[in-house]
Amino acid sequence: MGPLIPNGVITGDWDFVIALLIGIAFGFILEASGFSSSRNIAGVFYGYNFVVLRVFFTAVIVAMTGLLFFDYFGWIELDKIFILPTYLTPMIVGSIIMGFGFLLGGFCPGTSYTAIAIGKLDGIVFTIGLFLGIFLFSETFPLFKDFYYSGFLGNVTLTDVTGIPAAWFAFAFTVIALASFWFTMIIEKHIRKKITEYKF
Amino acid sequence: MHVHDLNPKKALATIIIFVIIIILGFVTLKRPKFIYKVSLQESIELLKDKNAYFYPWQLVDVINKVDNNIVLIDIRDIFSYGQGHIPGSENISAYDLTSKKYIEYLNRLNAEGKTVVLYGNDQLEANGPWMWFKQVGYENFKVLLGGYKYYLAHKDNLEETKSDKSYILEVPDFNFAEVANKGASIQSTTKNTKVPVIKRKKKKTVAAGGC
Amino acid sequence: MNRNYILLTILMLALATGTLFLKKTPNYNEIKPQKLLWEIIQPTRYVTTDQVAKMIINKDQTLELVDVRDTKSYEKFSLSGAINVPLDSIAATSNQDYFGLPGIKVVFYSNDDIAADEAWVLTRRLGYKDTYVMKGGLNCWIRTVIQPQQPSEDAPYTEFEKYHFRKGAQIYFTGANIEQGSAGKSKVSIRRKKKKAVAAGGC
Amino acid sequence: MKNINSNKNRPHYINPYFGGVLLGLLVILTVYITGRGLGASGAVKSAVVTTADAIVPIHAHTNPYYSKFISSDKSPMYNWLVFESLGIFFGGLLSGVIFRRVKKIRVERSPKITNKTRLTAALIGGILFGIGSQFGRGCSSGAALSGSATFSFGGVIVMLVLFGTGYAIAGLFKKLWI
Repeated sequence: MGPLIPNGVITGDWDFVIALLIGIAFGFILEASGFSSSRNIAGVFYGYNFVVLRVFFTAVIVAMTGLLFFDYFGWIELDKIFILPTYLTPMIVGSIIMGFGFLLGGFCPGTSYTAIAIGKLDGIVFTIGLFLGIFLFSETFPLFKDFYYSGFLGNVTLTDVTGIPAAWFAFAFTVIALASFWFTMIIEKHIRKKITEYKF
Repeated sequence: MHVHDLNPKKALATIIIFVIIIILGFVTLKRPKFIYKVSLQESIELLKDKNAYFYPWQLVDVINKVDNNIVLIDIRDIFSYGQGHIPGSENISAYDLTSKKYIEYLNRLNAEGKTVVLYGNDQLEANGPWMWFKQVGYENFKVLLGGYKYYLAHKDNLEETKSDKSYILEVPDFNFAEVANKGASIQSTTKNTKVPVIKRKKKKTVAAGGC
Repeated sequence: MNRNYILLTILMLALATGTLFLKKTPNYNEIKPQKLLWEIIQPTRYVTTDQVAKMIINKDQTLELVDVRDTKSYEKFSLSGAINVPLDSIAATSNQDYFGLPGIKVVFYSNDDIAADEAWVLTRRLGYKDTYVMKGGLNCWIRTVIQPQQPSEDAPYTEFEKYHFRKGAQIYFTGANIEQGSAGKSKVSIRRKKKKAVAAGGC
Repeated sequence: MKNINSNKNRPHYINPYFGGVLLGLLVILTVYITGRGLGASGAVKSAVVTTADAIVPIHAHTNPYYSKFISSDKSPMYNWLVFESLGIFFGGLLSGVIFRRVKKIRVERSPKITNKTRLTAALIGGILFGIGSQFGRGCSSGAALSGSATFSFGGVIVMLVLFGTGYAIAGLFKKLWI
């Protein structure tokens, strides 16, 4: 049955209404979980607030297992969904750059929009930075065009690369995530004793 | 100092709903009645297996009830069957092959290791269903070469058809390359006054080889 | 509260473990067996040699003839514009580009119609639509189009019509009827579709 | 607001696991409907391309990166991700209103740094994130979250490297946050 739009169940401009609704749900979840606060987000790297890790990993394991079940039921055809293409080297480099950006800015793009919504000036500045960053990238694009397209592996999944069925990855991720949840709970308790409270 | 709600009861509730959805998924999941047990490439190989076919002369044993291990199934409709059929054959119209009643019967035959021979008017009629049964894992199914028509023409001398190979299809009856070019000369005496509207300027020798 | 966390952990772990037991789902490209049998039973896939001849003569751009005989036979003789995909290699990925093109009718043919029909069943299982079988195959092609038999005097009018069409087609395909002379030396433009992959076999 | 230790005004966020489960279900729903996951940085990219196209169209059409996203019939803003990002903003606003977090413009920072430092860091962070997301083919929501959830190899790489880098360099920027 699904995915609905690629299978032609939903057509036309409903696309954008759906996009808006999904975005609203996304933004709501992000804000309600505390992602509109950069100090909440950055807490994951200093051990005083693991909300990012918890939300993120929970979402990934729920989505992974859910997709596998729904694929099995024939509700979502996993073969037909878009798989993010892999450009190995640019992706690694890009992620390192994003890592720096993450720690400096304390946001990622999605969370910065929600920060703007509740009136955070740093969120606005971060988004302006995003705009400038992409602008800078586009202007200098010819310089590293070759690098940008290097290391292309195609739209590969973990299974394509390793030959291990997707279910094992879902299982491994779940075990790692659950273990890290319990582990970080202890760390958080420990670190919070020493830290002064922060405002929102 | 906790800025987040500490009690995960809502998360638990949501996960439980999620689990219920998944359980519903399992409950409503329709197990397909048939699945392909033979891969595409394997089923191509199966087509080459001489033992997968049933030869007209082998019918003698069935008709004389010597071999009880073979079940003849006439897949034509009931009217054709009524007008004439191979003695000892049963009629399951192609449309009914997978109906509950008959598929249970066929499953039983297959489980008992009986050889099931499908036939239609000609080989072509039963060939598709036979291929299908092979692909969904009915190993003992065969198709009657020549079909009912061939049987009807040779029913009195089935034994002798061992030497006759006319029921083997896919043999070229002509030397195509030659005949296709000369086809017209054979018919040269007929009047060609009324030639249908065709764009004749395109004529050329047959494009042999395609490329 | 801690109990809730433990429950959550157990539930998630159980769900993830559950995924390990999901059997690999079948290839989605393949159509359901039940549907395949249903379509096998329908005779709608058969086209006559006359219809094929007409399409070739009209240079029907939507026609793609597929010769499923072996390469040797194909090289000796094939219908104009046909490509060669031997039955043995019909499942090969390199041959998949020929099928399932939107708006293109694939017509299989062989010496008779058994091999073509088998090719039809196999490609239909893979989910390709708009595939047909030339009933009677090349043997029938020769008998009807290349060497048409004049119907008896009392045959119905349609038989004569058919015969006249065949005579015309015969001329078209064999280059008989010298009176046309060399008026059109222009070749039968063999329609070749642009293929992603190099055509296997004869080309 | 000025009182750091005011417990009364403490914002109340939902349980992170609840948020996570909801987000996971949303990813499934998004994949179910659209066949791809969520995203956020794509909207800014569309905005950049639109701006470039509006100001210096010739340049935008000759630049090999812009021209990838410019089509003649539609504005690059007429894009799925743009609408989704608008939704993110309104969703955040909705949640902010419900949980009473929408207030006048303010800066959130560690007590150890000035507003100016925080804003400069945010700007640089944004620029870096913008550049990185183009190389990474998506940001943390597009590549890391949705990519990983759909078992994309690249998505998992982005997730691991992004967080790995974060932990590796966390010590350098400690002052910014605590």
